[in-house]
Amino acid sequence: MMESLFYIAALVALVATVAALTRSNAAHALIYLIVSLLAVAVLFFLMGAPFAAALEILIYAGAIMVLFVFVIMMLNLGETGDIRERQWLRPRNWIVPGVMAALLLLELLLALRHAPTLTSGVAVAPKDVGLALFGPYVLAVEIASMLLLAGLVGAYHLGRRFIVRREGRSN
Amino acid sequence: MSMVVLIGLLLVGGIAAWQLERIDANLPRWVALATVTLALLYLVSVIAEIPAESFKLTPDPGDGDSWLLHLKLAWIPRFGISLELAMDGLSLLLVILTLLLGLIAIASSWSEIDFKPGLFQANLLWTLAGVCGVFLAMDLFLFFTFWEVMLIPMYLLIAIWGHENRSYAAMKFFIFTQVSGLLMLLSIVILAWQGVATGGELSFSYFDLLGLHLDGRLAWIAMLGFFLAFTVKLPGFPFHTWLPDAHTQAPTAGSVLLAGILLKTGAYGLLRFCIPLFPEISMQFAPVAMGLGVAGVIYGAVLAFAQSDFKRLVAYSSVSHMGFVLLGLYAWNNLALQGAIMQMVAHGVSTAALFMMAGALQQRLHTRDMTRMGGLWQQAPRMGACAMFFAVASLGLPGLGNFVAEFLVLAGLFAVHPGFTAVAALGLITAAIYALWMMQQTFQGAPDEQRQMDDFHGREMLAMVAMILALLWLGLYPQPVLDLAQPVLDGLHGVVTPGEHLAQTMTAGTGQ
Amino acid sequence: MGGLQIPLEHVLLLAATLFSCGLMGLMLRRNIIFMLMSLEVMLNAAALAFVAAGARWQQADGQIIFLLILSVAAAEVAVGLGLVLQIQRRFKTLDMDQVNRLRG
Amino acid sequence: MTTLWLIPLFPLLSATLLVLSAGRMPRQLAALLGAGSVGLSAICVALVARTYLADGQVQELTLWTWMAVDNFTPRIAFYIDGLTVVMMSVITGVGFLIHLYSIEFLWDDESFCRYFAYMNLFVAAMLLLVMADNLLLLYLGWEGVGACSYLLVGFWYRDPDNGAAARKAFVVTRVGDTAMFLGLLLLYTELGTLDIQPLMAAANSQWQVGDTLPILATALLLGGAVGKSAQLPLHTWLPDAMAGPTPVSALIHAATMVTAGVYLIARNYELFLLAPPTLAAVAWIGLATLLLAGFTALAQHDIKRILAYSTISQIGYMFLALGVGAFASGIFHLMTHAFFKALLFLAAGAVIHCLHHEHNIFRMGGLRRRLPVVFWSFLIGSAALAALPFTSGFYSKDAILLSAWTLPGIGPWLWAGGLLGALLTGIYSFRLVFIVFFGEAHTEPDQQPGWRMSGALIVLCVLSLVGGWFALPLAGVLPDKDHAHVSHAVEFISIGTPLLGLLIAYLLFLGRQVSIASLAESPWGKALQDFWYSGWRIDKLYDALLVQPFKCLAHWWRNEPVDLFYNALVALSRWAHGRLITLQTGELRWYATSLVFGLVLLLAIMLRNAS
Repeated sequence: MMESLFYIAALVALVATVAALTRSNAAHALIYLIVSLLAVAVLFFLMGAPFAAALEILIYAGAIMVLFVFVIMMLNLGETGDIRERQWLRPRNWIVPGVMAALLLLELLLALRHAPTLTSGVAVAPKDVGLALFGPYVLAVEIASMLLLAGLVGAYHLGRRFIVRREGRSN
Repeated sequence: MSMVVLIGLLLVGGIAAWQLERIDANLPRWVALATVTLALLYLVSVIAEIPAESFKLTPDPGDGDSWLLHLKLAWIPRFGISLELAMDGLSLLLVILTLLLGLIAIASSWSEIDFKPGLFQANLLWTLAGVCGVFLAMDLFLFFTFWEVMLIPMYLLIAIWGHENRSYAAMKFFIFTQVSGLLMLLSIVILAWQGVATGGELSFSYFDLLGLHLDGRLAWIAMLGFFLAFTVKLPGFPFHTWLPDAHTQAPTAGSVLLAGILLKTGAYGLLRFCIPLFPEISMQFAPVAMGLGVAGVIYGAVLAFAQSDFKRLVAYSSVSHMGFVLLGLYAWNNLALQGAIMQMVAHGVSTAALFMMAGALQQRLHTRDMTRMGGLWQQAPRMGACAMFFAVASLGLPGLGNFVAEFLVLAGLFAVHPGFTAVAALGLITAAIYALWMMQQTFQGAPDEQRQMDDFHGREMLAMVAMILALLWLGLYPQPVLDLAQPVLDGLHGVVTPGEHLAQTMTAGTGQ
Repeated sequence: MGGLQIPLEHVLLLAATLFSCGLMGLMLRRNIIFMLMSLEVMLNAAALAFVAAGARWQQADGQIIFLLILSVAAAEVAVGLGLVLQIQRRFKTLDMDQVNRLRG
Repeated sequence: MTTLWLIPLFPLLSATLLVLSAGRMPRQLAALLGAGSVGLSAICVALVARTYLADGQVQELTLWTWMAVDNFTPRIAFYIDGLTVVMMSVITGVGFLIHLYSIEFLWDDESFCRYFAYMNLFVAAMLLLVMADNLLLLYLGWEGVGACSYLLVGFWYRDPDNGAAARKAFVVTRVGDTAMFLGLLLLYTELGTLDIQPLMAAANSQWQVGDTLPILATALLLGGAVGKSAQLPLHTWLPDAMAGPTPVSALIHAATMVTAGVYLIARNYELFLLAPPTLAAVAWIGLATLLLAGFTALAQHDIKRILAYSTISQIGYMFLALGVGAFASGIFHLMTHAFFKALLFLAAGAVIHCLHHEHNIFRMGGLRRRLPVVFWSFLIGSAALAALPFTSGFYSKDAILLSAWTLPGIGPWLWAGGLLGALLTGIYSFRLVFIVFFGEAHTEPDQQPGWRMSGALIVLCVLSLVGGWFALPLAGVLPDKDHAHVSHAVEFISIGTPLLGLLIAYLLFLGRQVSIASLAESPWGKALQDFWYSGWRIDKLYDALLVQPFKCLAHWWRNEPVDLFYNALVALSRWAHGRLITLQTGELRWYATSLVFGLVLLLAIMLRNAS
């Protein structure tokens, strides 16, 4: 029962991802992507990583995707964007990426041949994660915080100029 | 500690000169002058404390404590890298030369630089610091560091304050020295790991690495890395082509430093590192090196004659003169080595003077093209007299320093390889041809009566007279220089014994 | 406790497939927004593999790496979307084939 | 002897002062310093000579050790024996007279100070050359006089021709000097010293007569001597060196410097005695030079060039003397030649000075009554040059010819050649006298020589006349040939030949008994005259063989052939850059795709290795 739930969620994730990447409308694609992320969150939960699952929903499907939504709204791509996207998705353009991706997948499958093991089935509680995070991984936390700071500054810098220029000289 | 202070003084002086430009544009040159003078005085005071008899003792090349000064501080102990500086007679001689020529360089650029004078003087001082470091560093890693420290300010001097084609010249200079420098770094690493492979600890100290007596292909590669780095800097034929461009385009002070002391770091490196670290294979390699030396002597002289650019001519004459150094070093007997050291000093002075002359001419005439000069003696007899003096010094007139050097080199070489000596002696004839041709084109011939030109001023005359006296002193009583270097050479003779083919002729030569 | 026992290779297979999909999207799409989405997919796939591995050995490390990936993704999206705005402003297009100022 | 070091010091000091004055010194003071310092030196030399003549003791003085490396310890030291005394006397004595003469000759020149600075420097260097106790110090003087010669030949620097002549003088002698340099290296390497006396002793003890090494060493030294003394094949610089002021020609290119080669060989005669082939070469070089220069002198127009070629020819006699082993006779001729050739040059200078710098003898003429002092000086000089009986030249040249005769084997041939040279000397020297001082006047002199010029001329006249009676203090210092037992016939022929030359010159150039014009106009005569006039085309030969190839080579290499290699490297990397740059499309998708391609490839490799 629970196992079938796992496979269903996996299927949903896969289908939603493929759909997200092949849509021509950005907003639709985004919805599919959120579905895919939610499905992955289910997988996390089923594998015994409730903390990760929560964060996946909160931050990935929540915060990050909201950012996308904002940007898509700001850009206001509209119908012309959809038509152009459809033109770009002609079958001819699929060949090289498809072959490359298929090759890579093939190689990954070959590499994964010998792993007939099961997951432990035991959950790792958020407490354990927290202990490890602020124990041996404290340096990683610091680095991640630096990274986020850099992201913050970068995003502010890039976005600010966009807004200022729009209001000031229409360039 | 005194050596660190010396180098630090120059570095800090550079920063001061750089920053004080904001207060007054004339301040940096005074700061530079004061810094170098202070460094010189400091050096003198340090030397004065060393008992006189230790200058006569033979320093053991493998033991820094037997040298005049020795300092070893931990730097990166994990990789066996230390801040190790040591001074023996040879280093002392070259450091003094460096500082004196530094003064000359500052004097020669006194009124030449308008653009960012502070940064200019700073680069000048940093170059001096790098060169002093090169002459004093006894840790190979540190040596390499100073080697680069010396390179970059020099690059900036050419690239920022150079003449019309400066970026090309600066880039060429940089690429040549940098590529060869990286090869040297590779060699240094090979050498250090060979030290480990033969059972020692990882160390970059000269004193630990000396006497490894490496052999085999790896040692050859390492030796060639050193040889290339130093021969490019020397410059030896056929790695000299950066020199004419760099010299021609560099500002006067840059040329003076480049010719006067930077080239000497190549010769010093060969004498201090390349040959003693690889004694056996260096001696096997000696005929090739001497061949390059002879080729450089002749080739440089012929090309010097072919030039119409004053500075290019002098630059090629440097190639010719440094060929003698290469000959002297690889002949590896006392006479030739003393000659090579004398040549380093004498060439430093005479060529610096000629470049200063070129700079003075360019400042007055706005050209270096000798076809547009002629008859300058009429307008500037003092310049003419000085130029004549240094021209005949450059062609090796006896009684002046260059002759002593060339005679000693060739006398030493004759015992080893008479054939090379005979060919190299042709360089004496070709030197006469280009030196006199230079005089003819510039100071002799029909003067242009319309030309207005100042003769040397007091400051320039002072520098010139100092160099004239130095060359006369070197030419008539070179003994102090020889005495300073002799113990060092005695020590090195214990490390390097001439190869088979050299040894035979040597005994025939000095056995009587 | 509170977890399933699933063949690890199945999870990894899924991760690999998702990763390949993301990669294909990256190569296929010309619109930079879709490229960024593809990147998100790839990051997510990698995170999935880590979490699965963490579940296999019952270790917190997998989730911690997921956290790090999450922060990388967040930072990347923040800067990336800022760039999207700049590109749109400057080039009036989101077509990355036209934004080729780096051509040698 | 304490005064020894003063001898070169006076002119050196004076030169330094004159240089330091930078031309601002008043002429009177400069003249006083210039001539006075040489005069003081001459007095010191006289004192030294008197001591030497009194006791015959060699005097030595070491000032300091020049340099000391291992056993190589050349010193700044003087060694005074009879030979040095003779040389010093000639240098300072004749030198003083020429300095005196120069004061008047160059009074109007703007570079008066510079002239005396160079001249004094020259005297100092020349004194060092002859006083040196080792070959390295000798080489210092040797190069020093060469440099001064360069400076003085190019003294009037505004004319590029003078500069060219000066450079030629320096470079050609430098060729010889380099040979000598190598000779010094060889001697030091083999014998371990350059001090002349120990060197001779070592050579005598280590080498046998006829060994290869002494032959090689002496041949190299001979190279130096040949260059400095303008002998074949390095004689071409001397005629051109006449571009300098005439007193310079008198001092440097007649009396002193050019005879340095003779001094060098005489100084090292023991070495040369060990190498008979070299000695023979010296003789043959001397003979060939004296004949070649004699013929050339016959065809010249320029009064100074005639004298220059006659100098070359006379030094040829000295070499001949050295070559046959008559070292003392060679030095004797050196001294008398210094007197009469200085006299001739100074007289020629007076003619030139009084005739507005006219050099061509065919535009002179009839000066006998207009410039009587000069005429008599020139006549006496020419008589001595031609070795007319009882002049100084007669005694010295006669000794050389008779010495040549006594040499077994090749001796008579050398003698005959020398005799032919003597005949030529008679002809060309009196051709000069007859054309310049007799016949019709072509140019009027505008002034008469003053007391300084006349005084110097008169003193030199006296010396040229009586110089042959001087007994040189060379016994025991230099070996000589004994020619007391030569048959009278040979002696008479030797005496008669110059007279015959005089007669021929009279017939050709004054008596008009034989038309020289018709001889010269015939095709053969014309060709021969051109050939002689150009100095046997040797200059052209050297130009084609050495100078032009060197210039071509330099021009060809001018733009640095080595750089071709580095430029090829540059071109290669530029080419590669051009090819590789197409990979950088600037398209993000292209980059992503190539990244994936690389990833696929890498994974494939890893999988292959794993399996």
